[in-house]
Amino acid sequence: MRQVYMDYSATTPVKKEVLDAMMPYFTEHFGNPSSLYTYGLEAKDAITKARGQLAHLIGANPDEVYFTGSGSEADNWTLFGVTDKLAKKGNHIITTQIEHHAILHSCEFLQKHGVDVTYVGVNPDGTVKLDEIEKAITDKTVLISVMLINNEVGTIQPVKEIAEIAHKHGVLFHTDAVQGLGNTPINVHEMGIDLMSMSAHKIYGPKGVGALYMRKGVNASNYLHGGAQESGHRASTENLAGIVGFGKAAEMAEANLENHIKNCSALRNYLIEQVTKTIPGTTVNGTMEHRHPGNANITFEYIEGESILLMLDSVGISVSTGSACSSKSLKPSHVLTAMGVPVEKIHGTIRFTVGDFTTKEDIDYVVENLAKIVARLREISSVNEKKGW
Amino acid sequence: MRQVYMDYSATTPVKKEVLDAMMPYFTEHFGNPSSLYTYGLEAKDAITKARGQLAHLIGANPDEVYFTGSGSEADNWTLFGVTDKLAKKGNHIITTQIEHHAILHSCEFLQKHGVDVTYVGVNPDGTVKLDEIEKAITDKTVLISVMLINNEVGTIQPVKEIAEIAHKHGVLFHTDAVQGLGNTPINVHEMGIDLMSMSAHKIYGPKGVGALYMRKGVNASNYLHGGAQESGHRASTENLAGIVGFGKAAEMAEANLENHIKNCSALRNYLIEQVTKTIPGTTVNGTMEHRHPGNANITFEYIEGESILLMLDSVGISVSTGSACSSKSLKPSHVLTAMGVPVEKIHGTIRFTVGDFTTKEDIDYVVENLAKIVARLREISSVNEKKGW
Amino acid sequence: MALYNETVMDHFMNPRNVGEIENPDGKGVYGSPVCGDMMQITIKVDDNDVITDVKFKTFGCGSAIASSSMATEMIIGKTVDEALAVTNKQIVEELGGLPAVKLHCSVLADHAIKCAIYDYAQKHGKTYKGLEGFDPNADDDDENPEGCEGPGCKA
Amino acid sequence: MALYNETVMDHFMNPRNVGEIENPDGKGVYGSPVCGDMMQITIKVDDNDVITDVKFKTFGCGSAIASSSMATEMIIGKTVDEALAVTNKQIVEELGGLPAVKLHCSVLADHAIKCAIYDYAQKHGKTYKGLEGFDPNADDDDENPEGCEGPGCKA
Ligand SMILES: Cc1ncc(COP(=O)(O)O)c(C=O)c1O
Ligand SMILES: Cc1ncc(COP(=O)(O)O)c(C=O)c1O
Repeated sequence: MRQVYMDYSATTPVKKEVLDAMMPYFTEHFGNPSSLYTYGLEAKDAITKARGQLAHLIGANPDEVYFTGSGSEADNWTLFGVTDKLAKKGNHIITTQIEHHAILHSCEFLQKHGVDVTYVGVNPDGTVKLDEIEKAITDKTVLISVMLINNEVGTIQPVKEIAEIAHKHGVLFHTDAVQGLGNTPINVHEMGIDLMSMSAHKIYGPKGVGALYMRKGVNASNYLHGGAQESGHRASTENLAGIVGFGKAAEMAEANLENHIKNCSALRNYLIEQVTKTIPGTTVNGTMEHRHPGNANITFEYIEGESILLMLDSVGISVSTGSACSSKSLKPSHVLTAMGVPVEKIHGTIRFTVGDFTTKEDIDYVVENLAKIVARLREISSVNEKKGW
Repeated sequence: MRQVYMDYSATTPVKKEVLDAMMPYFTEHFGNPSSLYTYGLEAKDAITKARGQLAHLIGANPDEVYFTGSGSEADNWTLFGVTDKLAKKGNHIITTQIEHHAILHSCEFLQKHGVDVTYVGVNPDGTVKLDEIEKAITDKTVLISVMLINNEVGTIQPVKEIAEIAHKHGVLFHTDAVQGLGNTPINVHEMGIDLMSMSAHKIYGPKGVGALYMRKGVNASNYLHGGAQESGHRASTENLAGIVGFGKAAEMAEANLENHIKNCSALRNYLIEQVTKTIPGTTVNGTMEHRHPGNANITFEYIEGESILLMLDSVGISVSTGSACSSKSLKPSHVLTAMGVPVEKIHGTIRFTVGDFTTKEDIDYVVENLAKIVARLREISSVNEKKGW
Repeated sequence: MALYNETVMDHFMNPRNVGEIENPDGKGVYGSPVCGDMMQITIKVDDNDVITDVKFKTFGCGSAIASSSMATEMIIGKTVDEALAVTNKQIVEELGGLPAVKLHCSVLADHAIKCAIYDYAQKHGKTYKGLEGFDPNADDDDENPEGCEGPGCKA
Repeated sequence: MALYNETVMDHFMNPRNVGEIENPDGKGVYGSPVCGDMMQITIKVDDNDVITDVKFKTFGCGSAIASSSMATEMIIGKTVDEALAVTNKQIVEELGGLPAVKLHCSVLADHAIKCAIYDYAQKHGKTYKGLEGFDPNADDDDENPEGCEGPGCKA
């Protein structure tokens, strides 16, 4: 059976070149990068190289990049580290209602520990309400955190403008760029980003490696305490092979950026065009103007998302319902909710993400099967166009 | 040049079988384990299998094992998670002066945030003072954390007895078993361990994967907030290949445990015997009775450790001075200090650790070179037996 | 491990008794799209109180569709009393089990059938032991997601 | 990147002027094993105030040994005044650089030499501009590890 993976926002396969770069660091050059003998120094050099590759992709200095165990860790580190460090200055954070759970659940935890959090809303097209951000700033505000690209609807947020607002008021600005990295140009210095979360497994690197960009001069408290790794900012024996893979993936993402954006957008647009033309009762969520090149978030009226997902899976197609992480919970997507999409329609929403291995034939295969599946499920459904909801 | 790696306590090479087990999970079975389609479910199954393998090695139920990004993260999670969860009960932790920095530096951070910490001392042989532990318990004590095997001197601590003391007073017991795993039999239920930290890269698995055993009923607050991975206890897209590798390494460690202990001890004892016989002015630190099978921690009087390390490295031999993590700092090892070893002798201390790939020829090569190097450095040294210190 | 077992997948991929009976003797609708599951059951009952035909239409996830399909199969050919004796546990058993988070789907199917029989009973002036204490407007026990108005029979 | 550059490694692996001059004209010992570094310098000075021979013995790390070796090379053949003019910065430069955490080793070497010359000056009733303000018992500026009693000349 044909296999069509259309969930690149959930995770990506490791590219062959990336795996090749990683391989020597498991069995051969396996030294502990903190060790002073040749084995260790070689390992250290490999990490230094990877740090440079990632820093280059985002326009940072290498010593502003700290490797972590995941994008989530970078998010947690930022929120806990900045609020701890600046506790004397204030106890207020501003973020949005459409952040990843790594931000939202950290904020909820912090709220139980005396931190005030403002969750700014979004417009129906999935872009954050800029004016609400500025209005929310108080003299207790220590951090504004707004994601670069939303993981569900793919909307690119105006982080440069938000950074300006933050800095005008002397507030630090963080962006969760886990979905943004490799999918839109990033220059942390030009964009005024103080801290930025990244993750390797979204850019054809391995799972279990992330990174935090922290501008020189910003000094969030450590989150993982212990050894002096990462210049004393993040303890744990380094994920050597994983970091090497992240570096290689970053290098490839940089070389490939324009092409990647062009090809994915074209395929994605073709998918959306075909789906909306062939299948009635479909809506695309989120603005098409500033958008993740691979993301197509589509509501199919009168049917439920998991059914669609399972039937697609039965013909070898992988997609996700709303956000991968919440796909096991019964709660409707918080992102679509914040955008004002009616709950019954949220239940019928599917996220497709194309990536570097997607072909036009894949899209045709998906559209053909999707049309059949949607028709079949609508036949079964107790609601329909005539009956209404 | 012959390469003789004698720093297995710093990190181990990934075994071929482990890497083979990991390989399919980078490019082929790369799905996000949270995804509901076949790719995701396959990934989830792989993690379930690994969880079972690791649980089996330590006599736990699989649902008591939570994967993390490192041993350090497991340590941090324990300390922050337990003190947060039990904040209403009390704010006192008991640990020892010879813990890994992942414990000690976490404790220091907690102390700045209202937690009281008692650091119990050790006997000259490197075993903790049991009576001091019991004496330190107050009605505010929420956790006792004592490592299973010390990473520098290899001493195995009487954790079963300590767990009993803790439980007699209704206090939770955690052990950092990063060095213990695969090097001494562990049965968490029999030993009364409530929480236990582990790390893959010390047992021939990959770097950047750890685990926390948390007994059913113990419910430390989460440390990484976000998605619902690890039954909602630890957010982050799982390090799929890394976890598979940890599982395989655990399975191999279990099958190999007796042999590993027998072979390593024999080689280690031969090393100690040869070194102390051939080279005057040497002392072995830490008890020989309950000891990590591969560990030989030896003081060479009148010379300094880094010089020895560098000269050994120049003939292809990798060892570490005291603890790998602190090898860049100028501070004398806190472990040897706690044991009462004079500072000038700490500076001349080398940790050798043999492992599964060490041969008798390796030991002979090390002893031969070591004898020459020590003699050479003593020739250069400004202190010696005659002059004294 | 697949999300659902083979029986569930079979009833999801090839659901039995899909549709809507014209001029049914009883009709029940339970749940709501807002909650993510809504089932409609139509039944035909003959003079001997035997359920001769059942059709369902379901908006919902895989296990909701499978539960509906299985439930209809279970009650066709049964008397109304026998049908009322079917529990959601039995539906789950016949399906060979459901994931814990999906158990509520079997409850919905059970309720939708009771709603249809309730409708039949109302319209035909009948009373059944199995309907004693049955409140067609009761919520099920699950915690509803925010914004969900709760189920309740909507015939 | 290696821990030390090639010059440092060469002076560490093949140190020049190792030893102790019998009946030296001056002898200085600086640092202490407790601090991890202790250097002993012995010098011969001829009638023209030229340092004709220098020998060192060092307890310490790679860069301590390399710094001692380089420092001895740098002052042999120099007059005492010239030798006193040698700074720790020059030692580092000659070595082609040291890691930041190891810079203090060059300071130690510099001090040990001054201690030896100080001893020579004391014993021979000489005064040198370069020794003005030199306090043989002063600590160096580095933060000392706990338990370290601090350096200071111990002749
Ligand atoms: C006793 C002990 N605890 C914790 C750690 C930290 O483990 P990791 O390097 O996986 O963070 C180590 C090793 O570095 C260790 O030896
Ligand atoms: C926007 C966003 N932030 C954070 C994360 C978390 O990254 P990781 O899975 O590496 O923890 C993800 C992906 O899961 C994401 O899409």
